[in-house]
Order: sequence, then C-alpha cells, then structure tokens
Amino acid sequence: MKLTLGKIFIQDIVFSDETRLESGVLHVNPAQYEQLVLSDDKISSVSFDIAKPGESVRITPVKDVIEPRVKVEGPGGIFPGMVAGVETVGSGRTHALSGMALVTAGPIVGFQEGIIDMSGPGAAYTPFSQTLNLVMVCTPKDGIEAHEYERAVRMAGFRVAAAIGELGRDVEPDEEIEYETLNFVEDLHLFFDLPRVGYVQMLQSQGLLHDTYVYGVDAKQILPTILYPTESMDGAIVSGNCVSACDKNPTYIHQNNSVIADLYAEHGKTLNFVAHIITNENVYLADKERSSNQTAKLCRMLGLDGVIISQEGFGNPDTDLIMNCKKIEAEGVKTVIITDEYAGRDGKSQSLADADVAADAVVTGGNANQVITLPKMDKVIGTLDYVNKIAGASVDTLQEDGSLVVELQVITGATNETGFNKLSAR
Amino acid sequence: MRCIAGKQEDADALYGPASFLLTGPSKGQRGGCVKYFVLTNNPMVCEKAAAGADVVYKPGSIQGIFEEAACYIAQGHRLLTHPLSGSVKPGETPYKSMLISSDALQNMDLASARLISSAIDACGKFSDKSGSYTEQTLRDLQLVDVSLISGAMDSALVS
Amino acid sequence: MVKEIERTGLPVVHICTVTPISLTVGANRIVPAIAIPHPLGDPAASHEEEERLRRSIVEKALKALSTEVDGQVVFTG
Amino acid sequence: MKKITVLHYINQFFAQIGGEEQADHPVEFFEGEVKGPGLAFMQLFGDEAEIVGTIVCGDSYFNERHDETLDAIIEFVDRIHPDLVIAGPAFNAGRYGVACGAVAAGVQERLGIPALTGMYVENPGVDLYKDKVLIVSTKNSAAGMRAAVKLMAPLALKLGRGDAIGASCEEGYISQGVRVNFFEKQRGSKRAVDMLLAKLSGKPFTTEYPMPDFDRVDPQPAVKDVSKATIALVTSGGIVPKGNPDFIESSSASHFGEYDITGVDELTSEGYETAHGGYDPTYANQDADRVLPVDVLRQMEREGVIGKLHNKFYTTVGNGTAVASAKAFGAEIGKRLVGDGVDAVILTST
Repeated sequence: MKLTLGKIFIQDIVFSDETRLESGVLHVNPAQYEQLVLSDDKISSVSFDIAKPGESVRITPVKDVIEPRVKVEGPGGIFPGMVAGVETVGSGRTHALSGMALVTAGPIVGFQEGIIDMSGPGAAYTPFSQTLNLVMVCTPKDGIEAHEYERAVRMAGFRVAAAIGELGRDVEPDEEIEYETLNFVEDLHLFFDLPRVGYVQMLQSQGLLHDTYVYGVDAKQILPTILYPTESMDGAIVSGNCVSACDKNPTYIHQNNSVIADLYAEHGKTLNFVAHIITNENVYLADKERSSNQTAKLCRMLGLDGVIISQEGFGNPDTDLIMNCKKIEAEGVKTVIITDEYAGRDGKSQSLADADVAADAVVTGGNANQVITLPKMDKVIGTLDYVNKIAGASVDTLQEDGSLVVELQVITGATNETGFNKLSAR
Repeated sequence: MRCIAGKQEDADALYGPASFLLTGPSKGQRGGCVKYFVLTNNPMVCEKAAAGADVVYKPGSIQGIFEEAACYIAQGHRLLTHPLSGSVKPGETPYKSMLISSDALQNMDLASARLISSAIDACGKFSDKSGSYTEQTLRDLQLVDVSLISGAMDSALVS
Repeated sequence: MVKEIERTGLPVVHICTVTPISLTVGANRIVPAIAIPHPLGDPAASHEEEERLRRSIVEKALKALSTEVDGQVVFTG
Repeated sequence: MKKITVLHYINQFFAQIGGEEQADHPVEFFEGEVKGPGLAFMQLFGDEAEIVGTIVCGDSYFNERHDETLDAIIEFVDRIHPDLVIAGPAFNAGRYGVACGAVAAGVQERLGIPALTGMYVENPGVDLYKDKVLIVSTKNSAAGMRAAVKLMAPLALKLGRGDAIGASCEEGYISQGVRVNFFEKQRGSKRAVDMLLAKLSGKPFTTEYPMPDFDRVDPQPAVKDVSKATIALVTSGGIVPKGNPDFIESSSASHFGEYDITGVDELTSEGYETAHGGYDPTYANQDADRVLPVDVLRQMEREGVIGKLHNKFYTTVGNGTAVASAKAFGAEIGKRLVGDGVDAVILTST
C-alpha cells in the first residue's frame, strides 16, 4: 500500500466573506461552516475564532484538535466510518493543510479540561501553540445529555475539518512524502536482512469521554488488529477522548503519529517497518488479559523482532502497557515502551500504577504533576469557568492577578505518550 | 447474588447496569458466569441499578472506596475492574465504582492486592477539587462513572 | 531485609501490612498484619481476645513457613 | 555581585599529608587556605566564588569517631557559615566517599547550607547518601579529577546562587529517584526508535525510567516439621530493650540490635519499647508483643507446637533506612542465624 502525503504549508488564516485557499493563506467565511455545525440539532450555537502562535491568547477547554486533510486519489475519504464511507484508506494521494489545526472547544461536561496557551511559559508544553488554530466553540442545546452532546461536537469537528480540507484538493503541495508498506511476503524478500519491527498502539477505550474510534468502531469492542501504517494518515483512527488533556491523543496526533513517521524514516534502511498493531485499554481486567494475549500473538504471527508500544491516559492503561510489554517480551520480541509519569508534584511518587522488570527500555514524556504558573492572557477563547475544575488545578488555581497555578496535566498534549514532544524526565 | 439467564439486549439497556448474567458453570475469572457485586459511592449507580443487582453503596471519598475494596480483597475477593478506571483522576471526580467477585478464594489474589495498593497510593498524587462543583457537574461526573462501569458489566457478560 | 535473610538459606515469613512497598519488597511468604502501629495486636480488644488474635496470626505464619511456594503468596486463610 | 563563599572537605591523601598510613590523621581546620583539588575549583570559579577554608580529616579517623568528628566539622562550618560546602570528590575510595556523604548530608540537614560531593557510582557512599545530597558521578580514580571538577564547579555555583537544578542527566549528578522534567534534543518517538535499534543489535542503551527494583529471591523450601524447628524473630519495627542501649536511630538506622531473650516469657512495658520514629509508639510501648510476638511463641514452645524459640532476636528501624543498609543488615542477620542452627524466621514490620 503506497500513499503520497502532500503538505500544503498554511502561512496565515484570516476571516473573509469568501472562503478560499490562496498561496498558503486560508480565507474563512465562518457563516459557511456554521451551517455545517448547526445541521446537528444538539448544538445550539457555534462561533469561530483564530489564534496564532505568539499571541497573548488562551484556548480552553479544548475538546479535540484536527488537521484538515483531503483524499485526492485512492479509495475512500478522510475519517472513514465517521464522515466518509468505510472503504479501506491509506493509499493513493492525500493533501494536508499543514501548520494549522481546527480546535474544537467549549465544555462537554462540567469539569472539562485542556488549555492551549499561544504564548508564555505554557506554550512550550503544547505542540498546538505552534500551529495556526481555527477555533470552533460550540454550546449545547439545553437538556441535551452529555453523551449525545459529546458525539455531536465530535462529529461536527470532523465535518468542518473535512470541508476545509477540500480547499486543498487542487492545490500543488509545498512538500510531498511517499510512504509505502508492502505485504508481509514481499517485504520479507525485499528486506530479509533487516530486523522486522512493529508499532503496538494502545487506544483509550473506557467509556463516555474516554473513547477512540477506528473506522467508526468504538475501540472498546475491537480485538487487537493490524493496520497498514498509512491508514491512520487518512483519519482511520479518531479521538472521542476529552479527559486527561496532557496524555490523551487528539485526532491531530493520530493523523500525524510520530512513531509511524520515525519508523518510516528508518524503513528499508535499518529496519523493516512491518505493521501498525492497534489494541485497547478497557476497564474490565479480563478484557485486558484477552487484548494483551492477542497483541502478543500478533507479534509472533508477524515474526517481529521488536516493537514500540505506546499507551494513552493515566492509571488504568498502565496495567495494559505492562501486560503487553511482558507478554510480547515473553514471545522473544524486544520492546520499547513510551509512557508519561505521575510522580507527584514533588517528583518522588512511583511514576506508573503498575510495573515489571520486563520493561527495561522506557521512553518518558515527562511528569504530568509538575506545577507551572501560566500568566494572564489578554484573550480567552472558550471559557475560564471550568479552570478550577481542570485536572491538576488546585482550588486556588485562578490567582488574583489572573494567572493560573496548575499542573502540566491540564495542558493539551503536554506529556503525550506517542513520543510527539521533546519533554522528558529523569 | 441472583444469577439469571440474560439476553444481550438487556445488557445493552443504556446505562442500566446489567443485573442479569448468563448462567453457566463459574470457571473462575475466565468464561462462564462471573458472579460479582458493584462497590460504589456513586448514587446514580444505585438509581440506575436494575432490581436485584448486587450493589454495595458506600458514600464517601474515592480513597474510602479503595480501602473498602482492600478489605474485600484481604478476605480473598478479586477485583474485576481496574481501580484507576477512567482518566478522570481521583480528586477530580469524587465518584468511583468497581466490580468485585462475589466468591472469595482462600489465598488473597496478589494482582488485586497490587492494583488496590497502587490505587490508594495514587490518591496521594492529586489534590481534591470536588468541593467546588455545581450540582449539574456532579451529575455529569456520576454519568461518566456509570458509563465506565456499565461498559465493564457488558464485558462481564462475555468474559 | 526480608530477601537478604532468605538468600542466606532460611525460609522467612513476613508479617506486614500489604502495600505496594511490601509487595515490591518481595518476600515470598506474606501474612497480612492487623495495622501498622500494632501488627500483631488490637489495643481495642480485651487482653485474652488480643492474645487469641496474635496466636491466629502466628499460626498463619507457621503454616506459611511449612507450605511450599513457588513465588509470592499472601496467606490469609 | 557578592562572591559565593565555599568550604572544602578533603581527606589526608588529597591534602598531601600521606596515604593509607596517615588515614588516622585527626580532623584539622585551615581557615583562608585552599588545598589539593580546591585549587582546580578556584580556577573554574573565576570571580564568582572562592574557597574560604579547607577541612582535612583522615578517612579512618572520621569513620572510627563518626559522631564527634562530624559534630566538630558542623561547629566549624557553622562558625564560618559559607554559602556552600563541597566534599571530595572521593572517586572510588569507600571510607572517603562515606565521609564526604556524611559531611554533606550533615551540613545540609543541620545547618541548611547546600552541599555537594562527587564519587564513583559504585562507591558505598552513593547508596547511603544519594537521596540526601547531590553526588556528581565521577570516574573511579583520581585520574578523573579534571573531569569531576569540570562537572562539580558549575553545579556548585548553581547551588550557591540557589538556582533551580535540572534533571540528573543534564547536570551530571547521580539520580536521586526524584523525577525532574527537561527538554530533550529529539522527540520521544525518535528516541524510542533509536533505543529499539540499540536493543535489537545488543548495543547498550539507557532506559529513561528504571522500573522499581524487583530483584526476586527464590523461595526457600518449606519447614518439614515445625514442631521440631528452631524459629527466630526479626523485626524492622524497632523493638529494643528499655533505654535503647545501642542507640538505634529512629530513622535512617545505621545498624541493627541483637538481644538475648533467654527466660523471657513476654515483652513487658518495663523491659521493652520501640525506637521507631515512623509510627505512633504508644501501643508498642504498652506491649511490645504487639510487634514481636514473644509471648505466643513461648507458649507454643512449651506446648511443643514449635521446637524452640531462638534465644536471640534481631531488630532495626525500617523508617527511611537506605536500601543498601537494609540489605547489609539482612545478610549479616541471616548469616548469624544460620550459624546458630536456626531453621526459619518470622519477620514482622510496621
């Protein structure tokens, strides 16, 4: 399966009465997209705003971050099973409006979280302070139940992102990258002398506000399975996850998975990147045993020599991560696991809720309990009402001078567990 | 704990915790009918629990629920769900529900002991914010907890 | 300390409160204690009751020492 | 900008007094003098800091008169009251490393003056003091002096100024088990790919989060017949004869106690107490049998349920005690019990 990913570098976003994409500048007529959002009767109002790197702007609470993309050639469309049909994606040509993101904001439930600061000390801890953000703030109709409203905002985000992506359909990309994965027989002959490497990605899958969807299927219900690494580039995996801002994977991260990108960079040179294995992190312990048994089986079936395992979330998935690591190593397949840590504000607590000596190769995205002071921002997109209730924010979070004393936990993507950032800990 | 033949759609009743279980010989944790009770401090679980469901309601903090669970584990009961379920952290949400095996083995289940101990430890890592919530927010948090535990009950049907 | 004593060739039973630390300290035979300040006693109980309680814990400890184990086992029975 | 004032602790060798033959050289205080490696520090301090005095002490002298020598040093440091104390570097010299750790920890805990030392990672001083003081990781011999001073000097200036200290791998000190965030040059996924390639090809790699230590010990076979077995009691609950004759510390115990209970049928409040500083002692002081069940085991001995209650019990305080010390105590206690023909051990902890 071969995919050409064309990146169209977005230089600026401006509101104007006519939506168009011209020499890297995205002109957006918000009215055009408001209809797209309000077509779902569960959303009562939507407003659009723009936040640029370096501005004194805070976006909160953040629900999801999505990169507008369009499938130019090849089967299926972006966000299969959600917006597009269920054809298998991951081949042909896809264009991405790179350097920008659609950020869905506004509370789903009363304790929502997720902060993106476009400047100041907080900007260093989120990848989304470096993107031009078109922010979509929704408010629910009264009496709408949280489950239904979460779904409404999630789907609205994908519809708008796909629509904006269309603007890039006929634009010549500034950069093109070609990704190719052969089937197991072909790559065995071609790369017989290279170690066979896989990526085991654990997807958050516990319930309301904690779900991930694969081709529209709730990850809670899947048995671990195998994807071509290019399928996630077309939005095969999307986030319905709104909690634990620092280590949940927004859809943007699924679309731009850095483990997949860095494995492809070595593909055919120092390793043979064979497959993208996905599994889940259910609450029920017997489900964890079943899923980790299956991932270990898949690693053996594919004849892998080594895998990178990434997790998503806090506490519960630590047990799946350790089970996956232990069982895969027991198959003689070497592992490296990527996680973040909750070592307490003083850094002295045990970082993970589970542990095993088999996990001897760990990459960490940092301690999510680290305390940080975020200065007052001139402008807030969304609302500050919930700031005090954000995970990691102690009751005296909002200071008199308007600054926030919070933990990294509340910053979207701060301690990402797919290795997307450079933050670490020792 | 009543154990009655149940149908999948009963279990699918949105947020009605499954009080019906497939009958069948109980082969321990895997397969067959896993008899369990729900330990919770979430009032909504009681409201939505179908008649006959075995719910032990113990109002109080999450740490209190963990310590209560630890007592059951010390008597040989097994945890069926992860105590740190849900990325909504202790202190951020005041609610926690857990499934615990009704049967008690002679020796304590070490995995359950390890999980409940690290869960009690984890409580120390987070400051308690639940005091500043509105009634509606508390209902939202209760709903999230019910969603997490009813998902686990669905799994318990087929485990 | 528990492991080092066992390493010298002596079977050891560890009477302690079951916590992640006691589990990771890794004694192979563990008997849960009553509480940290009085692992083998209960000040609230009468003297006879307390001695009966202490005896039951020591009996569990002796049972643990005379039971073959192949890994970490917590004796509650 | 006021110069940072530093006091430097070194042993007889680095003060050019002599080698092992001068190891019992008594502690000496040289105000206003810079000796040995102090000169190398001064070069790197430039005009930001200066060594205002040197403390010299023989390694044997220090370790054999630990408490009073440390008190004398603390008193001197208190009088001079520098901004910072540097001890060593001690490289792989065991007694020197332990002395450096003790001086640095003592100055920090009792005077609140920041302290820094340096030694080789396998120096016994590391395990005893790494979670109390900053220990820079040095080579295993004095040949590594230049590199050690190059690492210690900037860290010393940071400590002297009260600046924030980065993560262990950034600043070159031995990890204290405290997780500190910092920004790597490469993103996590790239580091994971490189780590996997190294692990696959058998090359060395460094995990970014070492799992808690789980070194398993295989279980000993069960006691065949308890009614014929000699059972010994050991506790980390700190039960000691009244008055704590061997001064077992209430936390970070540096030794254990061995006490004879021949003819003792139960532990009375007149005879025994707890030295443990980590829990409410009232219940143990009222009746030490609640921690060390001598009364029940004596009964069982009389009833023939057990062969014999060993006449000696061993005790220490498991409160903040360094892992290395606890391991050492266990090994020594086990050796003595095996030597006395004991068959099994009941270990109680609080």
